[in-house]
Amino acid sequence: MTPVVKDYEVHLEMFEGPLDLLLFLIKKNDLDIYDIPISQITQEYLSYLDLMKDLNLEVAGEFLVLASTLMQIKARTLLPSQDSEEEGPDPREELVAKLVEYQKYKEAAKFLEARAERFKDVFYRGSPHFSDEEKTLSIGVFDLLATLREVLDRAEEGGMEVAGEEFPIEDKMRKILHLLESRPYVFFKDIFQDERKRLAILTCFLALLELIKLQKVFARQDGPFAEILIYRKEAPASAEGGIDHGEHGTQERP
Amino acid sequence: MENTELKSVLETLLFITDRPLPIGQLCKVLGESDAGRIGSMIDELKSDYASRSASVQILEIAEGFQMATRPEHAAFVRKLYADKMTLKLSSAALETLSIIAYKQPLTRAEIEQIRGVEVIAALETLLEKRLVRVVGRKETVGRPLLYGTTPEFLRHFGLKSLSEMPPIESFRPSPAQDPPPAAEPAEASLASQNPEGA
Amino acid sequence: MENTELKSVLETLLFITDRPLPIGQLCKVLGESDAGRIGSMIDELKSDYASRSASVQILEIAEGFQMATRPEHAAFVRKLYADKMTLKLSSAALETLSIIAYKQPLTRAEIEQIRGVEVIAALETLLEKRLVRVVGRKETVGRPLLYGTTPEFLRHFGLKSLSEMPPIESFRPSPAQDPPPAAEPAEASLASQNPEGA
Repeated sequence: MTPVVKDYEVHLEMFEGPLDLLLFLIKKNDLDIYDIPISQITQEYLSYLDLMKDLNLEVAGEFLVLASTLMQIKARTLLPSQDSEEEGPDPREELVAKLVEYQKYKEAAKFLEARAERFKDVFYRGSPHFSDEEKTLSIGVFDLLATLREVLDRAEEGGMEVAGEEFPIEDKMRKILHLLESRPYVFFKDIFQDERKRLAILTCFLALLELIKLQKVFARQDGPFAEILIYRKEAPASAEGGIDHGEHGTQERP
Repeated sequence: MENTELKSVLETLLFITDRPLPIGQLCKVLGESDAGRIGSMIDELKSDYASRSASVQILEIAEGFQMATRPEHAAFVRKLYADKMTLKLSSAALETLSIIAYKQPLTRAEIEQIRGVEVIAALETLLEKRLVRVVGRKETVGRPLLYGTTPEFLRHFGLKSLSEMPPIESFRPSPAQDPPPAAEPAEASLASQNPEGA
Repeated sequence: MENTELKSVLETLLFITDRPLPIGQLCKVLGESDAGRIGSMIDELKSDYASRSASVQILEIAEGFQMATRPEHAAFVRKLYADKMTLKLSSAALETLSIIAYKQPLTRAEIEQIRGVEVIAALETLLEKRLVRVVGRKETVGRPLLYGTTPEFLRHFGLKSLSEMPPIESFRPSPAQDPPPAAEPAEASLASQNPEGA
């Protein structure tokens, strides 16, 4: 199937993998990692995959591999249990073990993040300076996709699409910036307020990604699964008195 | 070397260094065999600094000692460097880093096995920020590179050594939906090291 | 800002800076319009340091102020940095470096295209030795990092500027000559560069 939205050069940097998506869905639905309802999770997983394809996001091959693993596990649960010993390792157990393993490192990453926050105000001679600020979406891709899904579910069903109707991404970008002209932030969902058509909503979403990439706006979320807010990015205040490290990303040592 | 002189040279070295100096290296540079003596001289220096409320402190960090600024004046340091002193890592980079920290030395393929997705971009960022380095090659087919953390990693996260990190099993999700384990067992020792609290 | 506080922040700034700070810049960072006041605070700091015979001094160098070690202990400072001064590069690192020098800015993938082998280990060595740095990101898919050479690179090879490098075409091999095979990146130099020999 060809993606719904084509020809737009919007690329979301996707560093999250299929295990991230599964763990996200488990948390979102408040499921027990050791006792995953496989039908439900498979269905949700596949719907996110479809959405990613519709958005023309680069979906890593690993996502498809995991999709087939999920379907394989689902198929097994539908069969009457037989001598499972002969069938080799249980794919479900393997998957749970992987998730549990990865989850530990995700928690450890939070530990590191908290440490960095506590020590961010202590500087050493020779502390590196960062000329190129690491560009991070301050919220996860799957949080964005989850909200987009809700918006799509609420919108009218696809029957209303008019063939050939176009929604230029530039228009949607202007619309978002216009919304932000009179206030410092808007709710993510408000961006889609007057959109009823699936394609328009997807385009609007891509417009938002593009604006984030261009650093005209940024997205923020205070806490897991909280409402996502879109902020206008102020022009950086002139770095008065600052040492210009533009040509000096590294320091000279004695 | 006589005590006053030794303390003075120590102060010089702790000032000039751009990375934490382990006691062993200080012994070598100073031509002093008694590590305990160096240790107590550093303690004296520390309390000298504290007692005259110097704006600089001596910290034990990353398996060594180094001078550092105090958090109170962070705003001015940031202004001096035009805000280019704060490193914000993406969650992908942080997760890759935590895998490396606990499992080092390991190969890129081994990291990818755990994360379930390619990590080359995150790895490159971590190498560039010098939080991670190549520590050797694995003696298997293709002799892939092995990665490990750097002293800069310890310094960035305010760790004296890797052993200050909580055991990885403390992060294991519990079967019921209990909140994840408290993240910072090492609190006490750091608070004393960094009296102001960050 | 009150005098004690001002002095304390000044001390922090003069400590942390890696280059001399002119009074004008200090005024801006401190939000203080009276340059004379800053000047006399620096004088006070100077005499504080002198009166307690600190091993560090505040110097006025051509363009501004900076903390520096005292000449008495120079021998120890040199000893500390002795290992660091010698810089040995593997042929893999040298080849990677010359590709970066001539083709900068370019991405890791572009270097690998030219060398035909993975260059991440060589790149890491060059970053560690500050001969190479990240100069930006390429605006293509994935926004890969772009690498370029540093001022340290010029200094190390005794070049005034990049334009002093011979044109790359002057290295065109004669038809008969085969290029030498790409060598393994040697890990040897990492340890010697690290003063503690970690």
